[in-house]
Amino acid sequence: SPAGAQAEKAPLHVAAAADLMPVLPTLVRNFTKKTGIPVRISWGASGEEAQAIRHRAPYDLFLSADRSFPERLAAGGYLRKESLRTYAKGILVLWISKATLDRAHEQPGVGLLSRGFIRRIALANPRLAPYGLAAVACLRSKKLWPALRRKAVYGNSLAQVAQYLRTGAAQAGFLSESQSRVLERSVKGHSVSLSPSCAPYLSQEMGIVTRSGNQREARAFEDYLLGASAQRYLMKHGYH
Amino acid sequence: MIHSALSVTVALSFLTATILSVLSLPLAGWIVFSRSSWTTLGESILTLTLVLPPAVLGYLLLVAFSPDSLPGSLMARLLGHPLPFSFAGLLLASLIYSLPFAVQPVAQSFRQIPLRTLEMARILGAPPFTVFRKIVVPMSLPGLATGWVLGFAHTVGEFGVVMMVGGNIPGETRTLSLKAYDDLLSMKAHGARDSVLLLLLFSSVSLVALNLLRRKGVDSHASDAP
Amino acid sequence: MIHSALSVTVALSFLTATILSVLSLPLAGWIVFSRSSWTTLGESILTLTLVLPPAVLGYLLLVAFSPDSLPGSLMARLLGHPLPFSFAGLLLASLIYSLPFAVQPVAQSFRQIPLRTLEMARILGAPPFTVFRKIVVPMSLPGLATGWVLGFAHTVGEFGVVMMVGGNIPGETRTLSLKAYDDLLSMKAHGARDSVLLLLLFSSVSLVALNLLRRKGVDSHASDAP
Amino acid sequence: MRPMPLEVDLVLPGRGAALSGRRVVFTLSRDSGILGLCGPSGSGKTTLLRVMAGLCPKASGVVRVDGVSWLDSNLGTDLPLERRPVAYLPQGVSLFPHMNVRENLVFASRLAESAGFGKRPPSAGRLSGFRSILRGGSLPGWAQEVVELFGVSRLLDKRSGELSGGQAARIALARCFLRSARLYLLDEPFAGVDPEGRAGLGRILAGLLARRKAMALLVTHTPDELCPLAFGMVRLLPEEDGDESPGLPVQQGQMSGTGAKGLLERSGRWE
Amino acid sequence: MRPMPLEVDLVLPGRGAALSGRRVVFTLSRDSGILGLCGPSGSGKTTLLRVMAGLCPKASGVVRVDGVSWLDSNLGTDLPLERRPVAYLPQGVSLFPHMNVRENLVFASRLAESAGFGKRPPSAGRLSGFRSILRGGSLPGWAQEVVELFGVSRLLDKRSGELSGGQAARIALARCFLRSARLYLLDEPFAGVDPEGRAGLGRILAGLLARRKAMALLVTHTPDELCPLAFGMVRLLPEEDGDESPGLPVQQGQMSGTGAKGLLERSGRWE
Ligand SMILES: Nc1ncnc2c1ncn2[C@@H]1O[C@H](COP(=O)(O)OP(=O)(O)OP(=O)(O)O)[C@@H](O)[C@H]1O
Ligand SMILES: Nc1ncnc2c1ncn2[C@@H]1O[C@H](COP(=O)(O)OP(=O)(O)OP(=O)(O)O)[C@@H](O)[C@H]1O
Ligand SMILES: [Mg+2]
Ligand SMILES: [Mg+2]
Repeated sequence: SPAGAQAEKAPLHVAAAADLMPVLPTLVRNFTKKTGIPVRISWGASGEEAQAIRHRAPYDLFLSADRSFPERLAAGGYLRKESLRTYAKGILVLWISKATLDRAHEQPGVGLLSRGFIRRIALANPRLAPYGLAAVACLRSKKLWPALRRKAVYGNSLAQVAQYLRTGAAQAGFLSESQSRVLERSVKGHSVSLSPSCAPYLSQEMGIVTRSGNQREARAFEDYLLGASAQRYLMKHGYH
Repeated sequence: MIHSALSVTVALSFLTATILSVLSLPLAGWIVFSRSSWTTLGESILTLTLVLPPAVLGYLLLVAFSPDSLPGSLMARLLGHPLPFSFAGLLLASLIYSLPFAVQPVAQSFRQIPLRTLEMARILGAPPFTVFRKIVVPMSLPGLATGWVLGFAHTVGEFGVVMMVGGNIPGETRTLSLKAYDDLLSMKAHGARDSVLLLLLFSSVSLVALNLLRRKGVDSHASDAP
Repeated sequence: MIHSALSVTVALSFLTATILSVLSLPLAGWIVFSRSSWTTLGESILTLTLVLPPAVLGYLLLVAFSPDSLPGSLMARLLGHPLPFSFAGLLLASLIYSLPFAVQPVAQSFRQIPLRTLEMARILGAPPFTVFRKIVVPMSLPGLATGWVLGFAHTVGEFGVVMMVGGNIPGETRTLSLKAYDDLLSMKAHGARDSVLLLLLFSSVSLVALNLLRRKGVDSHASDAP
Repeated sequence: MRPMPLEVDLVLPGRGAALSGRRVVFTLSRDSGILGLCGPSGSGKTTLLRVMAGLCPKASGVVRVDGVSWLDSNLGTDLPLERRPVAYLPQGVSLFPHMNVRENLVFASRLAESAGFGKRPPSAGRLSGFRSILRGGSLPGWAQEVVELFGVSRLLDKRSGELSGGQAARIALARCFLRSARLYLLDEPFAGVDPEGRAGLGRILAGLLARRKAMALLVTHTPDELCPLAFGMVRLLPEEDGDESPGLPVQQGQMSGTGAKGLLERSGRWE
Repeated sequence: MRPMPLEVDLVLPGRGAALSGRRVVFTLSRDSGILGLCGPSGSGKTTLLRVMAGLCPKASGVVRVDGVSWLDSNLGTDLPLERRPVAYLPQGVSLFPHMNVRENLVFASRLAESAGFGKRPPSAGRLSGFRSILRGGSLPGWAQEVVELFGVSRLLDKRSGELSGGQAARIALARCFLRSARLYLLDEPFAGVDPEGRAGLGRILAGLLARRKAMALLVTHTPDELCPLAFGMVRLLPEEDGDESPGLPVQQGQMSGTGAKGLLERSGRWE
């Protein structure tokens, strides 16, 4: 039977950026339901996974949270160049907690960040994550960065930035739209979209590992992610 | 950049190891000499911070330190600023994280003091605290040294907790270990090499110096054969 | 899911702590009893794995284990598969990472054996290895126990190295500590709570049991006052 | 009526199979001086001393000094070590290995001073704490006298591990006498000391005890040597060997003159 | 000409200020038996024994046994401990604290057997390794005999910390004699043993030495007691006290009869 043949083969192994945790599991389940291809996910920071792929990690497909890691890997021959695709475009948002907003009596926006009751602003480490870089660029363009720099704290990933906001350690922070929606399930807050007004949409790319033995399945998953239903699902969860 | 990360690391590690060495004395004393049956539980709790993944521990500490929580708000009032993302918060987190490494070797030293020696001090009329101060502690210097080294080295390499509680702020809470991680993952080969080398250099110099010192101390004490 | 992460963690921690306890005997023996002046350097190198941030250490191990490198290719031929991203690689990395925690307490125990006792064994005609086996090791059981506990607990909580070398592969190299971190980041409040609780439960049960055992052992030995 | 200086009626605690149910009874009517204690190996001399010092929690019977009960298992009295005016010199090496000789002696003399012993300098008071820091590790004058009496002042700077057996024994004895006590319990204090030394130490002990009006119970394996100094001798009977039956007759500590009958009379009541 | 059984001409190593440059000279012409060694505390008895056992690397001079140089600092000879047929009983407690009495004795007897001592069972050979595992911690027959000779077989199951002082001394002595040696160096072997015990042990020692054709150098502080057993006595002079000057005349170990002149003659050449 085809199911038996599938079972003998190793499942499709996806290395995914931890930022995809809110959306990817559902997509994977649907994919498996549709194609019968089992999928296994390893989560991690994009940078860590990029290093792993360079060192022959047994992954088939890499879903990065940005485009620079996949592109650099492809340039090194670790990913198939022709398989690089943008599967989603992220939206940079500024998230401010409700408790803070209540003290402001003002519309939420970047301008609020200079106020004294915002003691800490969380953003992803600009050296590791494009969302962090984009946030800094946005603040720079408004000439706010030199003053706000002292308030900045850095997380290694968007997920960590969300933890700072969730625990109240930081009162405002820069997230992706999708992360901010998850965050709002546990803390009350308000988010202001900054893409494309202050920052560009942030392309998230994927690529197939050159050494993978599951080329066909990986291709199928790429196709599925780019398909209409998956894209609709992503759109609904905060991607552009 | 590297200089400030180095000085944060040096300050954090020295302070953590030294404060922990002081704290380990009463804690290990309680674990080893108390007749209470709580000590087994106490010792296990001490070891628990070890088994939590650092990032998870860091998260829990972040929750506990948050100005919304009772301990966090008390500390914030005391310090004049909230604990998270400050050097003080980082120090406190490091203390909690590295505690078992400093306490266990000291406890082990305490256990190896012969009962005969403790008894002799009591016979001479020494009250418990004097026995502790004049007999137990001086006879446990090797354990204290081991505890200091483990606490120091462990703090230098600490990553998850430091990242979570400190917020990676340059010049304040960014340690060499965070910097090395950034450099490594951002695939700037040169930067990573520099900070890893600096980390290794700094650590090896201090460790070799310390081991030499300790060895000298041990040699002078162990020559008890007549 | 939790079950497989638990079993990976249990297997990894028990194996690491136990293998390290065995390895710590010759290593600590060399550090403490060798007259070579290399021992200070050796001891410092041993402690160095402590000061490297886990992720950086993991990266270095990844490079060393890679089938392109000499040691990596030898090991790959031996095992039939490359080391990185396999349980065997994870185990090897954990052994390297936790080595100092197992060795230091044992070395400390060795140092506290009176020279008189060692001399007496030599006088009775015991060759060095017999002295080691029959005197040094049995008198160092408390240190071995401390080393085992520290090695075990440290491996349970290990994160950066496991992530880097193991690749977080469910059922194979994903440990409870990685799972707890994932759950935490994904903000599935329940999931994180479950795995943190499981981690704590598992660790506390093993630590309490171990401390009880050890305490019994110590009590029976320490009653040396006449 | 003045109470007896020392009354002992003990059943020694069984230690494993050994000693179980052994009874020791003796009484002293003299106020100060040395009472010898002898008996074969394993007869319970050390055990008896430990019970009297308060180091053996499982003993039953009575130990009464100057009418004060230190131990009375009928009444449930069992003074803790700290509250018995007793000094105990254990058998074997007992110097602290991490201190040199001077530190060992300073440690003991500080503790004795804090218990009110020793002539403090007249200017004691507010400044004394500060002074004691300034003097650092130096012996107070009264302690220096005791140390010179025992002839060990030349050894003050040796480390404990560097002493010969006899030197260590002398220092331990001196350290014991830095403590003021009503009753000194000395377990083979002269072991490892040469014959001239033993004789000299015996005279020193006798003199000190007379001056301090204190008693000593002194374990020895050379009772003949002690005769000129001790006013009596308690002799413990050998351990019963072979199969013990629970119905053994109670054995009593016996006091004998060991070749010096006259001593027995001076030793007061004896049962 | 048969070589001398024992020739000693040593300058003891200075230990701190003590003992510096002290010379000890004596020679034995008898093939077996006990030679006493006495002298006041700190006169270097223990140091001398350690030098002869090979435990003191800084000694200079000559130690020659049956014509074989163990130490000859002129020729640069210094046999390591392992290659000297010597057994050494140190002063003070020396049992292993983590073993009970039986384990202490089994440990020593196994080592003696592997050095070729003791009557192995006739079936020894291929199976003996396996057998020795099966017997586990039991004493071989020949060792059992030695242990019974010293009268400690009742104590085999005690832990080292549970022994009385005299019991521990006896066991240490028995353990020392589980080793076969040409020269036994015994540092106060009877310390802590009762008078009857000392006399008995002395006879046992004399008998064993005669049977094994071995010599013993025995440190004692009761030389009179040893007289009936020893054929001679080396007496070390007291340590010079006070200010030492480097030009002090060399002091020599002296041999004296301590009240038993006749022994001196039997003791052979003496200088
Ligand atoms: N901690 C202990 N546990 C069990 N038995 C013990 C302990 N200490 C001593 N014993 C036993 O109790 C008995 C009496 O011992 P004790 O030390 O009182 O004898 P002693 O008269 O002092 O002998 P010695 O003259 O040899 O010192 C001995 O048989 C000894 O083995
Ligand atoms: N490890 C050492 N370091 C320095 N000096 C030492 C050491 N061991 C012994 N001495 C000193 O050497 C001298 C001789 O000591 P030794 O132990 O040989 O004397 P002894 O004759 O055995 O005396 P005793 O009868 O008291 O045992 C003493 O003054 C002693 O203090
Ligand atoms: Mg005794
Ligand atoms: Mg000596």
